[in-house]
Amino acid sequence: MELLSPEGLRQDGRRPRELRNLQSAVDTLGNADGSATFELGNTKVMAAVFGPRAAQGKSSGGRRDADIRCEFAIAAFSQSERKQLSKRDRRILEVRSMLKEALKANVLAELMPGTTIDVYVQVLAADGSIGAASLNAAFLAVADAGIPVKDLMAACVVGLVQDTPILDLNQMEEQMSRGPSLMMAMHVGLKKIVVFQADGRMPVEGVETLAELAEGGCQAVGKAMRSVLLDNTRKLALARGPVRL
Amino acid sequence: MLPEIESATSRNDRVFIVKALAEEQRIDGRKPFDARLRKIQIAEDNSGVTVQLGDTKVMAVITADLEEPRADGGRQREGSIRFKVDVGPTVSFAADTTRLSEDEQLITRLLQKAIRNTGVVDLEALCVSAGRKVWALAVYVTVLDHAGALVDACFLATMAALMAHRRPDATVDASTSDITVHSPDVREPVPLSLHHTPLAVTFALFKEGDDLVMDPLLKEEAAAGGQVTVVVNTAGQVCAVQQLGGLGLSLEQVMRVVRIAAGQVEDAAAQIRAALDTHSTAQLAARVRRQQGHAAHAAKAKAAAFLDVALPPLSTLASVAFEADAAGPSAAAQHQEDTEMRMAPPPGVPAEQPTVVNASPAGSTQLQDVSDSAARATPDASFDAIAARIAGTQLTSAGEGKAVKQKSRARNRKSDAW
Amino acid sequence: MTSKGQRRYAAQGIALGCRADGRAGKDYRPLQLELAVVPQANGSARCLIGASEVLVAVKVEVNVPEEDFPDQGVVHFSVECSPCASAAFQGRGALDLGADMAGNLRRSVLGGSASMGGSLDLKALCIISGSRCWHVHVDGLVINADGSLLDALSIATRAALTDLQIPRVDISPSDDPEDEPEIELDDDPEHAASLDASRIPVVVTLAEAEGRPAVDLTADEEASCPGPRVHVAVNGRGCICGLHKQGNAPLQLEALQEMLALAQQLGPRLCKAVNAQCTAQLHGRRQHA
Amino acid sequence: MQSVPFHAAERPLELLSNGTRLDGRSLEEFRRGIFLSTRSVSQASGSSYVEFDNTKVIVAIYGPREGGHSEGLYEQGRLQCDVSFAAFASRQRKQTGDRAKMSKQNAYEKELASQLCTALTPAVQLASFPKSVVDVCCVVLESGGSDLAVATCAAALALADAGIEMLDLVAACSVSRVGDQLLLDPTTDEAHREGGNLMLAMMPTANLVTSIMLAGEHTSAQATEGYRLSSYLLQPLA
Repeated sequence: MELLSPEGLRQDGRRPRELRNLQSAVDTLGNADGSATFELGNTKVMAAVFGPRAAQGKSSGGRRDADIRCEFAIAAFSQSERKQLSKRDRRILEVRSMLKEALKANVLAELMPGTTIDVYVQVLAADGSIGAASLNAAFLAVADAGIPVKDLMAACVVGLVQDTPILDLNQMEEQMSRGPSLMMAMHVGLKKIVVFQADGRMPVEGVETLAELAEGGCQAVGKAMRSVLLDNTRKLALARGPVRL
Repeated sequence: MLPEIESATSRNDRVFIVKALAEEQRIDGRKPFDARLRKIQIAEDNSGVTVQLGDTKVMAVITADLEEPRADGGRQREGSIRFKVDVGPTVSFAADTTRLSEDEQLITRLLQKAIRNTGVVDLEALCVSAGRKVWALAVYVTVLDHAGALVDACFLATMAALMAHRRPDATVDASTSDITVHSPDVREPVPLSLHHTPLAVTFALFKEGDDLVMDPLLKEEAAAGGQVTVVVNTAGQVCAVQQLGGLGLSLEQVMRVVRIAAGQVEDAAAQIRAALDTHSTAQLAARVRRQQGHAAHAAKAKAAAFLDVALPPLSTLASVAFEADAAGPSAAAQHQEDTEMRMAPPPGVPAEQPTVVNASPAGSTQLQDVSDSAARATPDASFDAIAARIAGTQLTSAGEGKAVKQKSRARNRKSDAW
Repeated sequence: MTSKGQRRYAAQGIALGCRADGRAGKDYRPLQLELAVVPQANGSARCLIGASEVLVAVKVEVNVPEEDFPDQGVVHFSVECSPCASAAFQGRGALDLGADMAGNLRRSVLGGSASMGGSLDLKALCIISGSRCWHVHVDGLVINADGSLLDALSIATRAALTDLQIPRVDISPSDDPEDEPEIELDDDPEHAASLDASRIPVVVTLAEAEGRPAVDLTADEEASCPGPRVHVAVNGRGCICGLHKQGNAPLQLEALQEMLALAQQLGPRLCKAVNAQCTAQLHGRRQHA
Repeated sequence: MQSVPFHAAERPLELLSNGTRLDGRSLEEFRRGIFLSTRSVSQASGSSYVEFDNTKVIVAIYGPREGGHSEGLYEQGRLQCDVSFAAFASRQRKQTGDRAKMSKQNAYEKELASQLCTALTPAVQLASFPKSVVDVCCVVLESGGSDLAVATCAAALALADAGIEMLDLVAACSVSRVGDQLLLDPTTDEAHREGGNLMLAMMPTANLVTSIMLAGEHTSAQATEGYRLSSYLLQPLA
């Protein structure tokens, strides 16, 4: 099956450089200190942050910074075919360590010595770009928890299909295209790349094309996330009563 | 960056590394874009490869089994390849089991992405009988010593092992459709058909990502702000890029790293090829000799091979040979040794791994660390013994100019094995 | 909540019939139910009881029946407690809880060990006796934990099974009688069948403080009530379909009787409310279509 | 005593003839071959071996021992239960190759373990061994019906044998509903055809329920009758 029609449209009718419908919300769960959901088309991810709280576990005592721990799970019903993945599954572990690395790079952990921050991410519906969506949800939850971070971090996935770079791959495109893909997360204000995971065979220039598209994608996602966070802050400010300057 | 490694490296060490780098100096005397000495040893029966990258040592063994193909769509005519990376807890001083298992998983994933998913191995060529039997390759990568740039060494070992691998020939009888696997004695084993050669190049990044070093030592990894591993093939195509450690990089910085990496793999690939060439020549020579000699002669050679360990003259000669090689050390090499002595504390890691490695899962491979250059330099030694040794294993070492390190290693080895 | 005083306050509230959020002993928190929330499932529902939130998705697949029951379908239950739901669910902590709740759901829906006398007609899930039947996977996911999880899960399960649409299968016998007949799935939602879920019970969890039973405990109340908790599965007709005691304290037979009576009184009301919600939403969807 | 056949023998079609069960019991009668003994495992702090005809269970108690730090600190003591089936315990040998079946078996064993824990804990004076753990290891040698009930009785005996302070012994029994009739202490064949079941564990002296579990649709009269039956009949068992 052709992923791009002769008119240059994708299977779901998008143009190559078009994001899917993006929806996100913060403060969605009652128990967590920070929580968020992030939807990208049919992909839906929810994240919760507990902490910073007094160090948990043996190894984290006496640290000079906060210990960031991550857990990642995919609901059994989230894919079109029912599949229960164990916590030790390689795909789970891969995303988990990516989340952890990326958050470590973003959170100003040295400001919270001797604490633990738990970030839990749960995929509710999986339709491609799970890693990026998870990272976005996790970041929103971290921001919602009021944890100091370097900058707004946004992630997206891009790929190359029939020599055309496309933005925000869905499940079908991820599976069908054997072409290269790139998952990238960046600090949108500082323009610094935090996660760069490319795979597939491509010339060096291909990497550059993909990276440039991904940069644009991250900026767009970041913009949406910023507005959600700002809205939430406004709401909180209103709930507090009139602001006196 | 990683607390476990941090604790194994002092703060002073880290500061020093960063400062020295500002003057383009590294603690082992290399320039920022120099790779360490690579050594590639190929087992006699082609089943495995041991690779050394500086002190990082990795072994890769490939097994091939006939299996039924995967049932899901379109895979009926394809063999399979899977990877198992094993980073034992004994490997590094900073051993922390969770961290190591994360390493294992990261490397496995990268091997899958860059070797399996980019179609290095022609899987369709592994099909014996569509829908019934295909070859299933399993690549076992065992890390013997971790002294930095583990991913690079793993890729080097895996690719060398894939290139050296020979699987027994199998044919399907047209009338009965029985599958016959031919013994290597009857039919020449078949090499894998490989489409391209991806190799990994790891960089450690310092200072906002502007300073970088290739092929970092473990200490440099600990001192660095982040790492980028680029997997590139010899045609300059990027197969995977992985950023680690979370140092924020600009797009230009990432692209710079990728470009530098693309220029570096040819060298490593050439070394694999050289190793393979020497290996196959030696193998051929050994076979010719085996066929020329009578049965009695072969038995004698075999006996000599068994006595191998107890042959003092050769070991002395070997080290003499190394010293002869090192007789005219270049100024750079001299400098290298000086720096090493001044800056590097005595190695805290346990002495080198024993050189006779008997670790193939099949339990059959014996790798013996015998330099063929050493063998060449010993015209007086018993012909039989040398023949047996050449037949036994091969070692090629490229980059002869840097013989200083080799010399000291040879001395170590003398006490270990001979 | 950790302090002793707070715990005692909550326990006394239950004993006096006046709880921290103003409810009496046998009041439920507001219940919200939403059907067909997971597009990739054959049936799904989300249930909120107060702040507790669960999601149940049902998926069906064609598979072989169990050896002992060749002409029945198979229903599997699993419950995952997402660590997002509560800080206590971190790591492997929630695995046992999830398995416990899944077992409880299974017992209350399917009945005894032989899956007979349960509330589902498993024979309706048979496609070809002895070789093909539907396997129904009921997967629960706890999204936010604030007490009464099993209650919420059972309600969502009932709703999700009501929502369940099983595709029609066309069986075309192959030419060779030795071969398995071919089975084709009909994707058209018009032709899909639903399952009779009207007899599925809901679970009412009761606790007692000083002899007074109470339902729908919040997480704080659960932590404060030292007494035993009893999960009673009750169907629409008020019959008890399952019973399970939890907690380290023993239970008087009389107290149990009283709890059962309360459960039998509340259960049918709960079922009715669930039914009303389901019908309204299913109806709304049909009109929309 | 005849033993359960290991090949998949046909299940009997009729369970009752003239009001008597296949093994000659009346509806409300326990199995006759009841055998209880203690001190069956020499290394354990306490142990027991219990037979109810074909249901054979061995329980060993270890501890109290220091509670592991990994599980956090508890002021009171804890019981940790483990139930496992011997490979030859059931009609079908335990599957070792099939992963799906193994995980199913594991899940079942885990479930039984947690139920055993619920049934025993109320009777044990946890305060008498603070911050410590008592391990209850239960092996079902032969599964001949009412396994959990028999295991509970055996575990209570073993706890007493180990000298763990308890309020009372715990006795347990199962009742199966087959058709409209309630069968006490069902065998595997009877349980196979049940429409519902009830497992009740109590401390007989104090008449306190430690665990109750019911599955299948019951009218309240049936349920009441069920636990009246079981509670009444449990008295002599203890």
